[in-house]
Amino acid sequence: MSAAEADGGSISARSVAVAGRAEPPVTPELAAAHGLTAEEYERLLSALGREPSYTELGVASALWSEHCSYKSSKVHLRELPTTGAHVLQGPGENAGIVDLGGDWVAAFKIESHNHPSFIEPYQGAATGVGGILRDVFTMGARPVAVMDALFFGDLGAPRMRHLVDGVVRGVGDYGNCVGVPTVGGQTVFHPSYDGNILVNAFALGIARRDRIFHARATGPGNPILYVGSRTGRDGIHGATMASESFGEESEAKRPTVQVGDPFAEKILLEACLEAMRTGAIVAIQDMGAAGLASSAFEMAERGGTGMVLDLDRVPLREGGLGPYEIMLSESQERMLLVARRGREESVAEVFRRWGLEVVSIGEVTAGGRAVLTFGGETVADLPVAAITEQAPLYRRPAAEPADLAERQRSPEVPEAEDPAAALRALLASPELGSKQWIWRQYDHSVRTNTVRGPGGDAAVLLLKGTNSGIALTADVNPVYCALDPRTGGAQAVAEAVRNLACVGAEPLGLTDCLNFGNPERPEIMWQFGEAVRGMAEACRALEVPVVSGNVSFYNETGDRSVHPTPTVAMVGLVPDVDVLPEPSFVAAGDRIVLLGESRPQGEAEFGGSAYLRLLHGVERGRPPAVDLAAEARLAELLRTLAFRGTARALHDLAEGGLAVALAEMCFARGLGARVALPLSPTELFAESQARALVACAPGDLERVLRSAGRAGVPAVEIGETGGDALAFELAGERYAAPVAELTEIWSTALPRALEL
Amino acid sequence: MKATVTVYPRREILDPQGKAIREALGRIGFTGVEDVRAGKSFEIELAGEDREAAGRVLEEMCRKLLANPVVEDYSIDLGGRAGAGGAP
Amino acid sequence: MKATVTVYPRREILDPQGKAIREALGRIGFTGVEDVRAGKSFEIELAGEDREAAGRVLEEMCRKLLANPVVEDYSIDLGGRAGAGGAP
Amino acid sequence: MRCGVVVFPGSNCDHDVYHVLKHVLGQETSFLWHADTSLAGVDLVVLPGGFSYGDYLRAGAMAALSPLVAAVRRHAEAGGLVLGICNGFQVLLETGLLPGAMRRNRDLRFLCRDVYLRVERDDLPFTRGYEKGEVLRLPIAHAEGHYEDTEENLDRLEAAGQVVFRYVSPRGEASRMVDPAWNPNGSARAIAGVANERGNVLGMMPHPERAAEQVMGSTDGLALFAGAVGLGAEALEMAR
Ligand SMILES: Nc1ncnc2c1ncn2[C@@H]1O[C@H](COP(=O)(O)OP(=O)(O)O)[C@@H](O)[C@H]1O
Ligand SMILES: [Mg+2]
Repeated sequence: MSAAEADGGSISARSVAVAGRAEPPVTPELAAAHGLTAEEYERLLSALGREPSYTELGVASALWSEHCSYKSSKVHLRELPTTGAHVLQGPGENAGIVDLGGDWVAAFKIESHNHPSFIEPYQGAATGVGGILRDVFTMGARPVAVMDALFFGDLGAPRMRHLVDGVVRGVGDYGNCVGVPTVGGQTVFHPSYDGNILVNAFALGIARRDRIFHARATGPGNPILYVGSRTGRDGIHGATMASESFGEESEAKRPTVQVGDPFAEKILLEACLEAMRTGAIVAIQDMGAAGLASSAFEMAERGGTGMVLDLDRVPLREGGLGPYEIMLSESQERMLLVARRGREESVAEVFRRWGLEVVSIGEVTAGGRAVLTFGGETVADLPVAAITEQAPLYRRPAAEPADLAERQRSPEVPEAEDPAAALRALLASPELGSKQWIWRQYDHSVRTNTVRGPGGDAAVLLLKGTNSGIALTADVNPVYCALDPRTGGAQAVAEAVRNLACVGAEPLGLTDCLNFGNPERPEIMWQFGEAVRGMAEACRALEVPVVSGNVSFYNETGDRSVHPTPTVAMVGLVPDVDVLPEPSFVAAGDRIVLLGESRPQGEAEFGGSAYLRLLHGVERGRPPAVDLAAEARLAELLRTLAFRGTARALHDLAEGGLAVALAEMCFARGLGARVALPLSPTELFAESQARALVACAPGDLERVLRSAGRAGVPAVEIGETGGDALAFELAGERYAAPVAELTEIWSTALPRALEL
Repeated sequence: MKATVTVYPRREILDPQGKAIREALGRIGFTGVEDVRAGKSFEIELAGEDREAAGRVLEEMCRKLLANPVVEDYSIDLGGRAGAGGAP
Repeated sequence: MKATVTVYPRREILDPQGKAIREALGRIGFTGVEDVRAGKSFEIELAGEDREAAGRVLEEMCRKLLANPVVEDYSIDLGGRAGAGGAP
Repeated sequence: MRCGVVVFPGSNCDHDVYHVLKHVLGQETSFLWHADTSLAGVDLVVLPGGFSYGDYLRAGAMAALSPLVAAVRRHAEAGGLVLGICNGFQVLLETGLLPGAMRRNRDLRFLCRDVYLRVERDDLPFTRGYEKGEVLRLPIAHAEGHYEDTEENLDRLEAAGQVVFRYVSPRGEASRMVDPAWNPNGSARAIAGVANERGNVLGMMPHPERAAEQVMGSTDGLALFAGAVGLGAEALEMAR
């Protein structure tokens, strides 16, 4: 059928040949195969007042997929506080923005790339980093930091070592090549990820306050430009795939793997930032999940406009792509932008100078319809709002898991005869061992802002031209979340605040990546709702707004779901990088003070602890209680100690409790410590929250204790630094382990477990 | 026995390396380069002389280690002289 | 016209990648692997049909870009089917 | 001194070097675009780190063919100062301005960490701020930093005094005698930096620009730039 024969450009629902291409007829079955339920298909029919074309079905089903529409999560996400004194842009744009003071703002976001990374770890992780970097520079911000939160299964599980190697190489190769330092992250190993690993990538960029860009297509008549790599068949249906569990079918439905091209990204980054300075760009957005479909529709939605796109003009990498594929391709390193009419040449000129292809593929229109043409025919004519903001929304049924009470039952806690032996065993595990093997494969010092790199509680980046620093951390304890998602959600926020406080940083905002199983299962929906509630409570109490985020459902294989994993990546501001405490002991003879309350005998908290799980194979009980008021007091105290320079070293207590935290403080300089405490050996490993360790010069001890008193934080001097062993005196009994030995065990744990 | 294994990115998959090389050749004046694909070549020396057995072993090596079937195709050449089969 | 260029580390130069692959093959149970060398393979599509001219052009490409003569050797195959000459 | 920092597509340490030259040392500094054919009259040319053209073939190979590199070559042949850091070093090797070649790191992985370097010569413009035998701590960040050449060429290089920096232990011991970990990428003879015969072209894998301000944790790299831009003895002392 030639263009002339097409019936006046209107959509023929029965068209099975578009511009000479055979297309499957649209039927309820085809809609179901696209993941639409019968009701959703009905909804589409009534929105259109007719049957959709094949391209329309593809676009609508992609935008209505869980991944793009947040249809199951939205009602819960509304509970999260999203405003605050420092927030300039909350959720809804490509990244959130907070105020750094002075001329500067920070744009940041975290995103999952779980499914693609499980299929092809190297490319999956690489393109995850690529996507999040684009989300940030799309806002006009130059990316200055990446973090990666990685959740792997048991290293003995099938393919797991291959997955770890591939993901780490993928994150590294991409970020290293683009020249953005990867300064932090988190790495978890737990069998719940055996069949579904999680790869969450975070990026942060900085911009001048008055140079922020948005993705709002405004100004009818303005041209729409396509920039960057050509379009291939990569990842068609990526968004729908991310909205399904793994099973036999997804194996067969495997789309062409998206391949990252970090060099193209670097060029695109430089060219976009330069083009933004021309003043001729109205709006810009990257093509991420669901490709051109989502970027075009989302830009039109935010702008309250429509658009016409001539898909024949989209640059293709290979022949034979039809409109359906062009709209849904997830080829990487592509941008869609709206230029000021008449000034498009000045934009195009910049891209050409960088050797990039730039093509005008359409224009913004009034009236809120998106009209797509191909081969001279109209292949789609959709009302933008009906497909975007009026997408389906669900309050899915939630139910507490049947085995919850059983799993929360108080565990028996076997005594640690020799705390030194238990400590060795914990430090030798990949879970608590050093992650240096990972972060040394990441360039963490490029751009020369990294004042504190990976390996501490929080990374710190200098904001050049000022004395302040941007602090970053990523945290979540999935075991706590599995045992009590509400407490776990709150704990993730509280731990992030604590980690920032250890470098003296005041939190400005957070971005979250909520990784869960199948939301159509009531237990999963319950976990989700509870975790979000816990996070929301902690965000309010600790005054940290949520400025961006991402939800990843369907992380399950068969009926086995991952542990609920609400990753929290938090950004803070360090007022003065010249008085930064270290995460480890600095000098011999310093006094060590334990801040926070260690529960008395009999009440020590071991639910979900590393001690029980890694040494005794027990994963049960209630996770340690989160006292948000105590966390707030502790964080305030830590910031004061850091800022006044009273603390030489600060480190919070997390997995493995006091024993592990003390050991970690010994490693960097091989400096030991002697501590005496009224605790049993076992209690050294309890994981009660809101605790931290301070090391200070002897002359500052009084000040530390006084500050703690004023802040209402319990504080006890427990010993001093020095010697080459970590020595405990517990109720008269003495135990010790040489620091050199502990260091060796800890630093080789991961490569040993990977069998390198 | 000497064998050559050649591994190339699958046809439909983006080959950033090949693309960059093609462009670089163009920049330094090589016109008429229509396409470049970048792959890997492994020369493998195996014990024994049984070609058929070797072929089976090499197949397995490719599937397990030398190639990543998700994104790559491979070919095996056991020919007299080590001539790889190029891209499949 | 399709040509294949194969580039290998020179014999006297250490080939850590080849060594790593040989060891990895050993670890996953492939015995009898005596040596592995890891190189690169480029499939180049050239305009025109003059084989001799193409050979000269490819030589020059190798010298100028595709191989580093300090550490690498190359070979060019213009054979009917794209069969690389493996290592020289 | 007038300094130029070359920008290849994919350079990513260009701003870092620019920052040190311009803001820390106060030199007149500009960026030089790879596609240009002239160095615009600069005295010192720095080829910075990064992944020029993605390093998709061999590190530095495609950048070595840029129009600007032809101008760099003329500058070097005329005795002008040229400094290549990391990817810039790889580019200089690919152009043949410096001898040898880079291969992938011994562990076949990208490696970002601090290393210790021994200064083998203090009579070059780049090293006059150091003392022979001095041990510096600088970061590396590369995947292809294993310096390689034939034994014969390496002997010649050593004899001509062209080895400028060597990976050593913190106490300055050459790595052949110590833990191989101190030679992080397995470079032949632990070579981390080499100069041409004339001494006006230096290439090195470690990043002096990442250790040029106290806030970065080390200032061991500053004297290299201070020396190269011709600062006087007093300023050099300050830079140390
Ligand atoms: N995947 C990773 N990428 C970068 N840095 C990491 C990664 N995993 C861990 N790290 C670094 O190591 C530190 C300690 O790791 P971990 O013990 O998992 O974190 P935490 O201190 O938050 O409990 C992190 O704070 C981070 O700086
Ligand atoms: Mg911590």
